Amino acid sequence: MADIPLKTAVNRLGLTIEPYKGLTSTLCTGCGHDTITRHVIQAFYEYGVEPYKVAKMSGIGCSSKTPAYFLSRSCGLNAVHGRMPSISTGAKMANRSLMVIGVSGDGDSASIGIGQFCHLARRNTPMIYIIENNGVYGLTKGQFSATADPGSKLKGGEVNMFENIDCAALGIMLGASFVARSFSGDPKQAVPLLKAAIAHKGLALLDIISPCVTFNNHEGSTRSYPNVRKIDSPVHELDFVAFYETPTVEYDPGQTKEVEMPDGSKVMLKKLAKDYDPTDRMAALQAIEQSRKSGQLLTGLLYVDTAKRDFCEVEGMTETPLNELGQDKLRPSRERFTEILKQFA
Amino acid sequence: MADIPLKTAVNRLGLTIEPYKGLTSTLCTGCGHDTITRHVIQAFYEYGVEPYKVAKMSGIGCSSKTPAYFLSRSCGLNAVHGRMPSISTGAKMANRSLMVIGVSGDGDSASIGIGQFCHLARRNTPMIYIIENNGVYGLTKGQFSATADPGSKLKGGEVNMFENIDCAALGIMLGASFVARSFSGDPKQAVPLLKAAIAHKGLALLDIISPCVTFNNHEGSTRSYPNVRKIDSPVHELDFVAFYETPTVEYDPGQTKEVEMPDGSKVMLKKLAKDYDPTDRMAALQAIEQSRKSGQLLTGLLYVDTAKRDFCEVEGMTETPLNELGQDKLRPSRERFTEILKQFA
Amino acid sequence: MTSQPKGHNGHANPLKDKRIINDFTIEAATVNGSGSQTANLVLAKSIINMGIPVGPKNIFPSNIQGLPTWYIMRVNEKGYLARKRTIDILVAFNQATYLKDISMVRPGGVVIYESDFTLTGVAKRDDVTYYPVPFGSLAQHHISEIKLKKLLTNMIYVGVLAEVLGIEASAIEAALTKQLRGKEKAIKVNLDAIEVGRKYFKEKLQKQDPYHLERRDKTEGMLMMEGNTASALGCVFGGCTVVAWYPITPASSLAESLSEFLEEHRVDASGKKNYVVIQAEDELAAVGMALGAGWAGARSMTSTSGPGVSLMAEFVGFGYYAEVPTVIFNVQRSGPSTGLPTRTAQGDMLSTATLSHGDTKHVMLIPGDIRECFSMAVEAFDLAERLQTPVFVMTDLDLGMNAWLTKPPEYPTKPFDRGKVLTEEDIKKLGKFERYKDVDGDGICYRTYPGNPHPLAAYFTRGSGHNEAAAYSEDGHIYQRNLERLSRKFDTARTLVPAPVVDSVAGAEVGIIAYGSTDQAIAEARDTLAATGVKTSYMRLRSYPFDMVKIEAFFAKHKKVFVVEQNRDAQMAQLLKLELSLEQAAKMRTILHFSGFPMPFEVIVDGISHKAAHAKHLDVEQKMPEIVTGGE
Amino acid sequence: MTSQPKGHNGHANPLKDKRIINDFTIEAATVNGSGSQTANLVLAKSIINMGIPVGPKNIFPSNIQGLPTWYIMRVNEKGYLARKRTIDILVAFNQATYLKDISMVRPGGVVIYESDFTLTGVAKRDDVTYYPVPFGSLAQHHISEIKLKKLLTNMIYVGVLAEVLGIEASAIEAALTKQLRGKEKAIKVNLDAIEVGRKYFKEKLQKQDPYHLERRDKTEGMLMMEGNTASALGCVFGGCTVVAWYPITPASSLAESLSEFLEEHRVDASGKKNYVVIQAEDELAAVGMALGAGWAGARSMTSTSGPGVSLMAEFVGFGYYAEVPTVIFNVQRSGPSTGLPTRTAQGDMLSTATLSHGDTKHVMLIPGDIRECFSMAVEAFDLAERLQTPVFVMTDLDLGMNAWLTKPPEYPTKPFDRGKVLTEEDIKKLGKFERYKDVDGDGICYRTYPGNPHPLAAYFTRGSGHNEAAAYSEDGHIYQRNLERLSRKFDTARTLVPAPVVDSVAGAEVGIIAYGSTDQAIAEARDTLAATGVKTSYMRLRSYPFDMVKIEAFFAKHKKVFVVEQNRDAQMAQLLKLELSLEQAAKMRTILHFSGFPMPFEVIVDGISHKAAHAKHLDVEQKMPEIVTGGE
Ligand SMILES: Cc1ncc(C[n+]2csc(CCOP(=O)(O)OP(=O)(O)O)c2C)c(N)n1
Ligand SMILES: Cc1ncc(C[n+]2csc(CCOP(=O)(O)OP(=O)(O)O)c2C)c(N)n1
Ligand code: SF4
Ligand code: SF4
Ligand SMILES: [Mg+2]
Ligand SMILES: [Mg+2]
Repeated sequence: MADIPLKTAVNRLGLTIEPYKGLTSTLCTGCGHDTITRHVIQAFYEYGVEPYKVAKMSGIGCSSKTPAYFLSRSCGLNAVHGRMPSISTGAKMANRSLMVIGVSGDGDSASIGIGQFCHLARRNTPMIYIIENNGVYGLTKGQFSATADPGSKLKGGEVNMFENIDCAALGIMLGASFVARSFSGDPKQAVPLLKAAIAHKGLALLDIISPCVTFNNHEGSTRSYPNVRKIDSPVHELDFVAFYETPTVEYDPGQTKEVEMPDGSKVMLKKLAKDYDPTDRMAALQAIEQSRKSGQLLTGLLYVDTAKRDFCEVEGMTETPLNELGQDKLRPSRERFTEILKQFA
Repeated sequence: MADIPLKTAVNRLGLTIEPYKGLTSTLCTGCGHDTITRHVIQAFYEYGVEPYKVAKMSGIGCSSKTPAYFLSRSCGLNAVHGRMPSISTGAKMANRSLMVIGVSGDGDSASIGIGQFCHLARRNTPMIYIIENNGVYGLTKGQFSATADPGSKLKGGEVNMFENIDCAALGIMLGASFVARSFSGDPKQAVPLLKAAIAHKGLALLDIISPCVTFNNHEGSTRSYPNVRKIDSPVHELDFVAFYETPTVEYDPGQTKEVEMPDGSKVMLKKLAKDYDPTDRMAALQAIEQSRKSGQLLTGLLYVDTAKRDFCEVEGMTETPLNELGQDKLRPSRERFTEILKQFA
Repeated sequence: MTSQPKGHNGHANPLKDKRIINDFTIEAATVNGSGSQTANLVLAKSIINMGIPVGPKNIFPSNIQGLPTWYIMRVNEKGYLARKRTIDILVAFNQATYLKDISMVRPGGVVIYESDFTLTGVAKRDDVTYYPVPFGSLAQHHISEIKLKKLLTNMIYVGVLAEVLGIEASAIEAALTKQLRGKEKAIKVNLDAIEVGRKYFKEKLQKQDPYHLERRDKTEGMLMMEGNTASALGCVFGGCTVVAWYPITPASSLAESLSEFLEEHRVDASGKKNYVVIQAEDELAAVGMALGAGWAGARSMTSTSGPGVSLMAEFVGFGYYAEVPTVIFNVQRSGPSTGLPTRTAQGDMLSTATLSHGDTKHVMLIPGDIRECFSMAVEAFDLAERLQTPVFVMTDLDLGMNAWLTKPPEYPTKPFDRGKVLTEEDIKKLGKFERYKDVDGDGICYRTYPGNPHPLAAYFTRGSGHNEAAAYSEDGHIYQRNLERLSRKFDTARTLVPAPVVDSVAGAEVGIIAYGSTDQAIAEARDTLAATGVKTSYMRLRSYPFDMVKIEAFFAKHKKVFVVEQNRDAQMAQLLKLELSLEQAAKMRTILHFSGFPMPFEVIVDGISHKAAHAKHLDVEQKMPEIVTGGE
Repeated sequence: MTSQPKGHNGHANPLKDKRIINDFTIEAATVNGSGSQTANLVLAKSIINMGIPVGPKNIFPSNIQGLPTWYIMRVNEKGYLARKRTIDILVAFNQATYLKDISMVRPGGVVIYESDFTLTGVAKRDDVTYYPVPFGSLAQHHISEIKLKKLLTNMIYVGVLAEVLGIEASAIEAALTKQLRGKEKAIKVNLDAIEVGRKYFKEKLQKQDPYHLERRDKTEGMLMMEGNTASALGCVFGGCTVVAWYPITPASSLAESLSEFLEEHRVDASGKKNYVVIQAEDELAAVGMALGAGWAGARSMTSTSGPGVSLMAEFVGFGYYAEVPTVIFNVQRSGPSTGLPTRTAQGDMLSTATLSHGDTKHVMLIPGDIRECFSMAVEAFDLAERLQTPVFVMTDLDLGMNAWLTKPPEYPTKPFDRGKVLTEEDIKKLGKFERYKDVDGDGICYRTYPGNPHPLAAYFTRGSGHNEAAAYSEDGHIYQRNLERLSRKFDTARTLVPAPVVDSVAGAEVGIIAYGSTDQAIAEARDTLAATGVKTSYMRLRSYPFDMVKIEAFFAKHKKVFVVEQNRDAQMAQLLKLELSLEQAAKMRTILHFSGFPMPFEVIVDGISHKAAHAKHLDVEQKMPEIVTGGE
């Protein structure tokens, strides 16, 4: 995995990293979200996604601001709180050739937005969905969100008494075909996961733990940098080999699971302590539940089904972006019109 | 289990069944919801719940009408679509001595109301929550709901392409402490489950399959009476022995699991084909997922945790109903007032 | 011959020996879910097939089966099809309501009823003609298929009515054949059932009432269509490609028929759909999807009713400020959410116009008939894209769900107006792109679609916190200027939306302003008033924002102007009052009707002729018996 | 001595050799998240400790750290504390904005700035006094704790200002001690930092400006309080027991401080809470919980801002029709949802008044100051229960989140009014109970709480489809009558809500109508106008529905009436116009200000003195430099 390359380096489209960047962030120094922004920039640059073909969507929150900080040549839409899924669905339906990337927060997705989240997962709507998960509402100054772990403490000492909603587990249960979890502080894992998400066909959901340095990075918080580092338990080591790349390292077949993505790219999963099969939905749920019980944070590509039909396919939509269809295709002829009216005579 | 008793019979409160009944139903003849209404009447009568201490809550749908058809001496509130959980929470908070029973539909709970449903489960709000699940929107004339099985057909031939949301599984995952599934056509199972729900302390969620005779009872529908009968797979046989009753039959300890409810009542679970442990959350989820895969419908007391603290306990609320607190308790003294203001001098 | 039952109210039949041709109202009082719908439709169509106009209104309950339903058919050769207060001919089929139903028939009218029912109390009248018919036993004996007995009982009353009124056999046959297209067997059994009714009347009863049908030629080329169907068709021909909706009465049939039309007319040769219809999880998601699609350059729509519009409030405000086109149909119904969801109203005019927090105002189109349900649906997509804003199409349950006799809508000849959209080429030529710069001075700026490859094409969309280049800004000056531009844009909208239709009558001192589904009631009220020497002019509003020049002029010409609407708070009158000059506002009176039933024309006649000053709460609907049932 | 930098605009300092005492505006231009908040508060409190009134306004961005923030302190011994357009003394601390900030200081004013900044362009002026201070290096050298260097830099400017203006050391110490209650060490290091600033000024700079502070006795017994805090206190003393809320700026601090007050003052001896606070999953759930609790007989509330109110629209309409009490605080902010969430507005008046589909109207209380934030919160619970309807308390960001100098609120002596509630005993006596019967003719019916043991006590609650006995009904007559009763109830509300406060001036031809947070601006504007010979009367609206008798009378007394508000569409003027007689409506003019910044009193003065006819869009806020950043 390369670091962010020199300004003169170019990717397979001949683009430097510049158009993959965005405005200067206005988030707090050290905010996990900014790191995720960098991972997104790197993944999109390295994979070689055409920036103008991307639509960046978000709800409201510190996390939801980040689309302004990457891919300056892509259109973006900062919608209302908790409704990124619906606005993204609409945009994708209007133009299925767009690559839609949605960024949301844990408040945005697991509280006010949980309904749209569930139904997006159920439809397996083709898009990349990143939850920048810090366990609090950053932008409104640090109240608990519904992903906060039970027992986690706020700065003022308040303790969370409720079970956390695990968006990854929920996504798997409800039908998302690609579900990963990562940590903003782990580019080695997050960047290949993002590339795999780009290569995926249905909904690619990434729950990325992203500490809030201002409101949730203290002793007693389970979402602080030190604690997340401590409990982070990757299920495998990850490499992404794009369809146009040849692997630069040898993979030991006995130790490596290969997931072939629909575009021909490959995700190489190197075994760690235990065997982990990301294609087994029930096993994935079980592993998450176990890690939850033991206070660990399971990360990696938790579940993937590369064959599952996405929403556009299920709906039998034409390949042509709907927004490109002209009046000739959209307005039936006068004869048809007369024909239709006859039914009502 | 007794049939609906004679008009002159009385329960432990000395009440006949009359006050447990409601207005005449205006639902379609044969609607599963009406059967559930009967089960509710029977369970509340037999257990001996004071009708006036009950609050009946609902959203909108054919199912949400049913509170008018039982417990005529209880107050009821027919709220807006999908929001029964919040209005119930409010009522319970105002008066925790009320027994709150909420009735909802699959559209009401799994579509527009899924957000409130998830968060109610997460809080383990103490109430009985019945989903009268027919896989369609009855009141708006038979569109698919989100609990419709993939592959199920509408009358007009339309096939559901999306995975169903399993509210029981979701409830277990999110923190409900009592989760059962039943079938309107199985009083032997539904009535004891309802009594157990009455005896439970936290959220008692019952997902009751309830065929819609008008829009979803045809060949090709997985929610038709014949098909539900076919796929119904109870995990155990159920009996409820109320705290004031002595069992009338002998239970073979080797074949029977006993769940003691907080009020001292007992739920007796007689083993069927396989062993089933309703206190193991992960196992419950797994069993549901497996039955889903095999096209079966797992019914019975799927999960129960009688010790889990409910929302009122977690919040440390006084036992006194808040609506009974007088001005003396609610308005601090003039001295306090002066004291408080000093902070702002 | 069966003898006529005797009444006991001692009123004489005022229509004895009169002959009334092609001018009466038939009411079939049945129970919903009992299959009377087909019978009623066949009846209506049969009369239409005789060249006589018919206007049916279906008054149905908020449940699926077993509650009272009234199907009220206005038959009128002059084409007055508004609701009329009086019922001339009743088919009393509902045991739960027949007493009250019979009591409401006009003196001189006709009661056809199940002879099993016992006439007592108010239902025992001397001033009506009774035709008792043993429908149940007729069905029992004459309909062989057990499963169909109940269903076909309804057809027996069609037969009785046919005989009573003189409906031609060929007219009925044509209606049935059309209705049951291709189902030969069904046509046969239905015709047989009708014949049972005819025969019974011929053999056992004798016509004693004044009502007769005679063939005319007033329905040539006319269609019977529901407003929702017409709106759906308009969406097809308006080029809508993304439909996101959530079921709700009375809007569901719009999206559902749209879905069917699209399936039939928008699938390409390879079987791929040139559209998508999404049944969303709720209205917030539905409008979110519609806005997302509009933002990305597709023509999108959603349809709902009041409760859904309320839920959309935040998102629609966002659409207004972020300037995203989409089309929202509000098929209005009564009440709050557990109000009377199957009753009609024009009760959302004010709240839709100002929907959402902050300073927001929305464009509304208001079809007054079936043709406009079609044409304004088409137009709405042009306007939404031209104005880059959510556009509402406001109809109601009456217009949307009842079948209306109508001239065919016209094929739209105006090409799509996709509004100010810059392509890659355009930006190349211009050398720049500023999303929120008012280049043309009309408040409407240029936009790009996402996916435009030009390096300057991309922009970031937010609510109001942006400068002309779409960069985030909290500058107060910029904020205020942006809001002022949006006001300017709204003034541009004023010039683009459908103008009011005015019928100015020389010498009229009274003006009437109305909108939407009351159009036919107004027409009849005006003719009725004219017959008594009261001349009236009529302005039908068709949109918001208003064309105040035209409206002021209309007021200026009249001494009094009555604003007629179906809500309690005189909502449109309020919107008018906000913009009218005070001189003209002084002339405004209101006529309000909000019982949930379609406006009867008599309310307007009474309002104008009898009430001088503020005519308010003129009419309290007293038709329907009280029904005690469950919720909705 | 450091020398004064020279300007290049050639303007002479107009205040040279003048002496201005206790009357100026200080602006601290900093960066948010940098800890300037404490410094600013201490500064304000120190001046107040000298007996001189101060009114601070915090202008902050929608982000957490690193963007420009302006803390503007009006210092005025006469007690004029409204925002004033001019800045007299600037502390330029923000590298990103100092040039523009400096350019906006009034001629003759003072600029205290980080001497590292280079003065160029518009910031190079001859008509201001510059005090360059090397804040960074002072902190570097004089503050030992590394972690506190940045934080305490802010205290250094307090020290400089103290020296420039003559703030007494004891006043500062008292302020600090109070602010950092008990934290002895912190007090010490802060005092040291202040001393660093004082010392630097004393040693290196020389006072050349006209501004001075002198002890007065105008703040004796006064408090500094935010409106949200006062409202929260009102909820405690109003007996609220169920709080359901969802975080949103600028309403969060209301629920948060309420939560703290309750924790301190409503826990019983055994440690059990006599209340519950629920952070709901969203606003729909929050208002649902509040309504559920109100229905079950608890005093409940929720607090939110515009976007939340929009989301509550459906539920609030239900509350209106089902007649369920609850209290909803709308702390208004600018815009749509991604608008300017940290700016102030009175932009939801119209949409809140008519919130929800169908015919709905809501009661709104409108506090005009901190004392009313308290008293109206108390009153809201009485009114909600008396009227059995959701009651809104409308404030805004300015009133809610800024600290205001105020006389203490008064301890409420009126006992709770729990409204018309029947106990078991009551029903026994009456022998019957009909939930929706208007027994008293005021439109308000009797209710029971669920849990009432009387066999007749239970009823079923729905929206509007019910008869007097609360049974479901689709009868049009009953429906219409019920709606009319609700109108009647609204008229009863009119007599119960707080009446407008009127200050009638003999001989005044001009009337001013305003409401909410602009009260102080109006006061100052009136005095200013009076000084130029223009007499004005003032009516402050405090609620909706309006007391039209009083309002008509006020109009009748004046030739012109200016309605002053902070929104684009003149929303309150619209509501007034709907009810005013035309004669009086003709006198109405509007003064609108909607930049997101609190109304400066000069806007009103200008509006009234210079503009004759419709004064619209008078003031475009030009203060803030454009900031290009992310979303919100
Ligand atoms: C309807 C609505 N309610 C509330 C808010 C206030 N609000 C803004 S962001 C936010 C929560 C953000 O939390 P999260 O999504 O976790 O993002 P983070 O800031 O933590 O990245 C809230 C409640 C809003 N903008 N809109
Ligand atoms: C906000 C809103 N949207 C839509 C509706 C229309 N509506 C009434 S009931 C219903 C669905 C009912 O389905 P379900 O909950 O499954 O109940 P069922 O009738 O099947 O028992 C819908 C969509 C409504 N009342 N309110
Ligand atoms: S408040 Fe937290 S989430 Fe928001 S920008 Fe700062 S660190 Fe990030
Ligand atoms: S439509 Fe279906 S759900 Fe509704 S009452 Fe009839 S059978 Fe029951
Ligand atoms: Mg967060
Ligand atoms: Mg259902």
